[in-house]
Amino acid sequence: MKKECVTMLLAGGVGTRLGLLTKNLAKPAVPFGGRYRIIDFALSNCLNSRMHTVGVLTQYSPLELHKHIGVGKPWDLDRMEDGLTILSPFTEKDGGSWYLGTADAIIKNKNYVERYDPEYLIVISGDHIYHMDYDALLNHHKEKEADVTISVVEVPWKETSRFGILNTTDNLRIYEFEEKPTNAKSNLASMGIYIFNWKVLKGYLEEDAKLQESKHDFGQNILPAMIADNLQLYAYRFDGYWKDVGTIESYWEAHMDLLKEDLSLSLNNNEWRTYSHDSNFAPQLIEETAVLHHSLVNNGCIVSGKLDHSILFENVYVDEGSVINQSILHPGVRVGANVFLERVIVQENVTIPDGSKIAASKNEEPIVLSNSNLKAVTI
Amino acid sequence: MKKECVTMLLAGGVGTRLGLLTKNLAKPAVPFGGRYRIIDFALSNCLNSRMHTVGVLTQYSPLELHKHIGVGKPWDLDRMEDGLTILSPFTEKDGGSWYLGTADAIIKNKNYVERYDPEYLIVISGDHIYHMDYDALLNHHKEKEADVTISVVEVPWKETSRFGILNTTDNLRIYEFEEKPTNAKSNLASMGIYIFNWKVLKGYLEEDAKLQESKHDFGQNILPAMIADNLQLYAYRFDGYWKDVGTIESYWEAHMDLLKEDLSLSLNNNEWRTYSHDSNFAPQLIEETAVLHHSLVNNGCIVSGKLDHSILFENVYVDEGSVINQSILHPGVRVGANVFLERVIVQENVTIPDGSKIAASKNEEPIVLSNSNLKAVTI
Amino acid sequence: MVRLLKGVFRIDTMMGLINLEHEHDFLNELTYFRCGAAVPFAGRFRMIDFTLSNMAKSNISEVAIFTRNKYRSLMDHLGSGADWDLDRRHGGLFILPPDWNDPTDISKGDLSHFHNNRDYFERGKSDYVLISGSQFISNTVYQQLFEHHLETGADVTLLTTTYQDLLPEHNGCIKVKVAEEGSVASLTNDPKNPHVFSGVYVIRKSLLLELVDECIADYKNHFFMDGIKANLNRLTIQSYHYDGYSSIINSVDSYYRQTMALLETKSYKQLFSDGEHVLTKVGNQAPTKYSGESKVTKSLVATGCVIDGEVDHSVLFRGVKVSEGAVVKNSVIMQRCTIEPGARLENVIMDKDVTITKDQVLKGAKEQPFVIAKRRKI
Amino acid sequence: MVRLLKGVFRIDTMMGLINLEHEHDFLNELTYFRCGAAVPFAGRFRMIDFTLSNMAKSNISEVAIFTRNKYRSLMDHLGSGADWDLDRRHGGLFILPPDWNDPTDISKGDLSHFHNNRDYFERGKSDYVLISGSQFISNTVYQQLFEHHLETGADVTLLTTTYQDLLPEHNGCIKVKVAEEGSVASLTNDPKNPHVFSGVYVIRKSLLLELVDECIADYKNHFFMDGIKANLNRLTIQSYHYDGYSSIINSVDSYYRQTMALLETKSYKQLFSDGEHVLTKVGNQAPTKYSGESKVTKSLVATGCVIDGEVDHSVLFRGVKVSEGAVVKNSVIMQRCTIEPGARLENVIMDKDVTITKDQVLKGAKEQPFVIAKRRKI
Repeated sequence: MKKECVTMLLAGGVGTRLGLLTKNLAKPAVPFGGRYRIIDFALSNCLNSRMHTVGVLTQYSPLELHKHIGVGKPWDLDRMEDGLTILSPFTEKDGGSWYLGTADAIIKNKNYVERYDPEYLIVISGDHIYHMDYDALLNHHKEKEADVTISVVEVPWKETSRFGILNTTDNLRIYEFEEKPTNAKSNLASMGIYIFNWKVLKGYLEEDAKLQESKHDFGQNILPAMIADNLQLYAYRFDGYWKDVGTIESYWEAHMDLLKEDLSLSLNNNEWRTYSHDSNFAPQLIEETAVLHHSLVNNGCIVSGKLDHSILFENVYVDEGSVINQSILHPGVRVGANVFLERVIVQENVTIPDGSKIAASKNEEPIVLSNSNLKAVTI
Repeated sequence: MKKECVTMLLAGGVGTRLGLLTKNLAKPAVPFGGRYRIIDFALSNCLNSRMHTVGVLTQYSPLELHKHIGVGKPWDLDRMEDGLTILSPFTEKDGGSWYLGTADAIIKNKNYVERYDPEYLIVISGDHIYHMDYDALLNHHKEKEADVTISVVEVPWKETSRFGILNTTDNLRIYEFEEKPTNAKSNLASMGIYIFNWKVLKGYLEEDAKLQESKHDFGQNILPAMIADNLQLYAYRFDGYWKDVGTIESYWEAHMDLLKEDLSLSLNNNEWRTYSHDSNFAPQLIEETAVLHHSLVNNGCIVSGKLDHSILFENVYVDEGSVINQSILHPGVRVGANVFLERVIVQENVTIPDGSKIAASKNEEPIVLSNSNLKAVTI
Repeated sequence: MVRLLKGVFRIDTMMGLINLEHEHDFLNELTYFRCGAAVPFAGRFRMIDFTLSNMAKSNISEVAIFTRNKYRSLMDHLGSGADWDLDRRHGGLFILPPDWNDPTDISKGDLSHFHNNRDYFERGKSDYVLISGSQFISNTVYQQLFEHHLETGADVTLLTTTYQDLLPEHNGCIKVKVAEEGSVASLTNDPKNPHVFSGVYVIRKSLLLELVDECIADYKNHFFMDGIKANLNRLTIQSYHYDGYSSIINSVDSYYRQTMALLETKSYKQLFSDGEHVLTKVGNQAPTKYSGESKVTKSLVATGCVIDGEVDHSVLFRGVKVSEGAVVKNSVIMQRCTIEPGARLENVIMDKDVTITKDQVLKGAKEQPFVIAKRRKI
Repeated sequence: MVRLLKGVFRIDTMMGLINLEHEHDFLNELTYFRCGAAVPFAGRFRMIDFTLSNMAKSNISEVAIFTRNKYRSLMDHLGSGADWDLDRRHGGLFILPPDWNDPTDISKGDLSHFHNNRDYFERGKSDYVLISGSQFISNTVYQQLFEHHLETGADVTLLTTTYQDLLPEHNGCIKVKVAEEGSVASLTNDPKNPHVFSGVYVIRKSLLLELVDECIADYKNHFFMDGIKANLNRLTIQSYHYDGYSSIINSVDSYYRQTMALLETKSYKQLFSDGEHVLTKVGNQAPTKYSGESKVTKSLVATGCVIDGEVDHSVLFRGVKVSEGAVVKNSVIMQRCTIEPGARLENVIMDKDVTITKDQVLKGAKEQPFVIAKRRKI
């Protein structure tokens, strides 16, 4: 059955820079925003953009991730003809190999893509926080009659050295791609979201697969080769909120962003909802002694303490006399009485004893708290 | 959430001896019986035995298999707390490796099993045709207070050299396991269906994982080690129909068995139904000139020719004047006019031109027909 | 605007509505306990499957059903809509039985469905509504009808078709006279006009609700007759001509005739073109088993049957058992019937779960098949 | 036999039946358009969720619901039953509205449900039926009740509980006097007896159908009263005592009281023990957002709320907006209500989608809360 467009969602990353958060968990499955997992944003974008044919490429510690995704029901991706398909590494008659890079992961699933005989392939990543209409991106791609369209976002000039920067002509044609340049000529950073004409891409992927020395990566190998061949690569400017939550610092920042009043991304936006599994806990119980400011709180919480700029996932208890500042408490956390937390990310089911003090100073990376380091980080 | 029993269904086999049938397809996904895939029998047994916590271990060419299984809806295995989980190979912080053997596949998914903290682990295989109540097996295991229970079936004495043979005492305690013995002392063959006390098994698997020279296989390594240690291993006699469809000959035979009137396994048994996905083709149209004897025919077929001892999957056309004997036609096959087939297995969507003659003689292995060998085998 | 770049029409701005209010319970014994839409048809389907599948395959993602009576078996059949890919977070299937409690309600006929479900229509995001009954049997998608509607800018667009051989069932239909460029000039019951209105039409939702209000204020009781046909001069009404295979079933006579018509290979291939187009409730039957004694000719046979006897020019639904020596001719045998050895049936329509005992003989006429209610043992 | 090896009871031989026939529409404005079972309760649930979840968590895999009126919102809520893990090939959820057409039917009251669904009961494989209403709110599983029933060999086993403080809502309940070993000696309306029948009981299906037939033949209209209570001497009736947290809700008064009771931490933890026991329709709300100005104390708050104002001793359902300067006290505010700046509410029960405009003040009494119907703007 032919489909105009197939979406490939890269969800196999190890997320090394997230430390403890990804110890036994694929990065896209890391809890986010009080009730979601990171991948929910990309999947909800698919639903809201009416992208119905989605392959999810997984490889690293996928048990929780697969359980979360299932057949894609929360995102209306459980469909008869297409819908969501999980694409894990596999073996064939001549053995198998792991996904070696982003490009390699796509070409190893050529059979999946070609089942739908698509004109276009969208490649997105499962570890960014943003609301984006991929259909608008696709229309831009068609209008420009491009071979490749790369979604870009303006970043502050001083941060350009942290990103893959695209240099374009006035009409957004890309003539150069610079990975983390020291003297950037542009502040348009790639968001890692690409649309390709499938036939064109397939040729490049097949060539690249033969190259022993290639990293089989879109940014490092495929796109530079296409630019060198003078293909039609265009940039598409995205001007909403977008955040790569690839480090503990940025993961924490993205949460603080969610608490801002004027953020362009809102979890309460009825026109662009973010979908996930729902838990069955009772509504949160806010006690007599509770004070809650600038905070997000989910079902099943019992709050007797004081929250400021904090986020409580489902089923978190905060006892009397405790003060939680700028912290993120994952599901099932139990905070005893008279605890003080600041800039702390507490992992699932950790119990913090009465009177504990745990804080990261403003210049430090926020502390990720698990049962293993609980004693070590308590002041 | 604790579950008494977890079932692990081994579905990663390459099925080398099925030749063309498993060229791009995992063996459990091979079509069977006019509308099923081989794995449907094991999954339906789980449903009918009320085994609700099922891990399906896949590795080889799993795209079709995963699509077929989904979240297990046809087998009522789409459940909130447990249900069906596909367990493909994956990587962890220290890299990953493929499933090296049946035992290795289980221990690599220790996290999955321990999530349910089970007393018992049932290991079954996705490539046998049989109706069996695993709950009765489990009760037998409990009654005997066994460490391990192995389901066995009596085979003709002259065939014992093809099987793994269990030598037991009168009360079915196993004292010896012989792989394909030339002079068998018993005709009780292992069906590859085991129940273990999980705690006991885990110890053996962890030890085995450390052994460089081990094949990490239940039959070759784990069970012999347990027998050597004098554990309580018992046999459970199964006296229904059971067939390992591991070769083309046995795959064909199992189909011919289905056509027998007195077979203990019946696809029309309302007490033990075999579940699968349903297609949406119209009912079969039997034309004026058709003759159908001893045959199974599925939806969407149009039959004008003559069938004898044959099985038509959905959407197969057999034109006028054609004679189909002892053959199996997979979905979408088109048989032209005046064709003669005998002992042929025709693969999906193959079109056989008018007047073709393809036949295997009684002593030959049945012919597997694909587009690639169509010309070569036509007489 | 629904028209996007490069001629892409967004059919997800249109919802489907299957209105069963004014359909008669036409099938005697077979519609004592179920509405016409739930009557089994063509060996494994129900009447409503054809319309519902056309909607689903057109990528219409929200479908509502107006039903007043005998809807239980319809509800059982449709379930959550999953089998039509309509169990969705967004949209999906809405069966709307008459459970309303507004003491001030003065609406009648199908207008009371519209009135009492006004919230539902207002909440939905669709701009257009495709309305259909369940008696027009076809295999199509509605994209082109919708495009035609948008391109002509009409208020209402009717799906019409032409039957060269007019049959009794077409007498009950509205006939369409078309002026230049597809515009509808008149809607009558002219028995000689071969241009038949299928009962399928597209209308803007806001106009639909406006016309509903007018009709209710005027104590009317039939939306199409009073809201559309009566306003033929005021509204711009277009027709879109469908020329694929179709049939209209609104009587025992037409049910039997149109069932038998499907035994013709050409009709069968036309109605069931496109492989798995017609969706229905998932079953779990084994392939049908033909024994060494079976003799089956020119018949439509569903799965799960076991055939030891003789079947000719007949339709067997799922799980029918025809025993040795039994003969079934020119008959329609529904789910799980058992025909015992030596029994003979001719020109019979038999509802499900009937057992015909050994050597029993039943014979109806071609013009008047013998209809047998369910769960009998005869 | 249902008793297997080593004390394993096979609860899958028991089906659930939620009988709403004799429940009153007790909640004034809130039950004009929905039955009591569909009334929102405890911030994110509906009344029926508690009984249904108890059944689902007991591994009862088939549940039927008898309903006669105002069941649309119940159907919307329950959908396919998937949210209770009851969308199954085997068993599952069966909502049975009164769509029947038997002209010879003389049955009345809930007996007409049994009569007209006789096929359904006969077809099912369960040997036992657990019957319940929707007004007994508890968090339990029924395994032990079932085991007690089997072990005593009783004809019927009633689930009873004891309320030391008798409240007005208990007046409407049947009180149980227990003889030796749990055997029921009498069923009366004694206002001073603290042993209350919960409305939950277990009975063998074959006996149930037998008693139904007797009742119908005798022109009765209430299965429990006429079939069981009236046969107290003939049947062996056991009681099984439940001593967990529970409440009975059958009036505005008890609804309000039992809602407010859940603000006590101890009651909350008892009713919602076991984490995710009480299942309900899946929503998609963001976590609730508290601004820098919010002041919330002793309240139950669902997700999707945005709180800028003051909330005290109140229950907020999903998606409620409390604007700056607004004050909500001792109130129950249902889904998607908006309280505009400066508005003050006290002792109010507000149905969903209501908007309270700027600076509006509404105040009911504790003994008589002010109930506001849905979709108003005040």
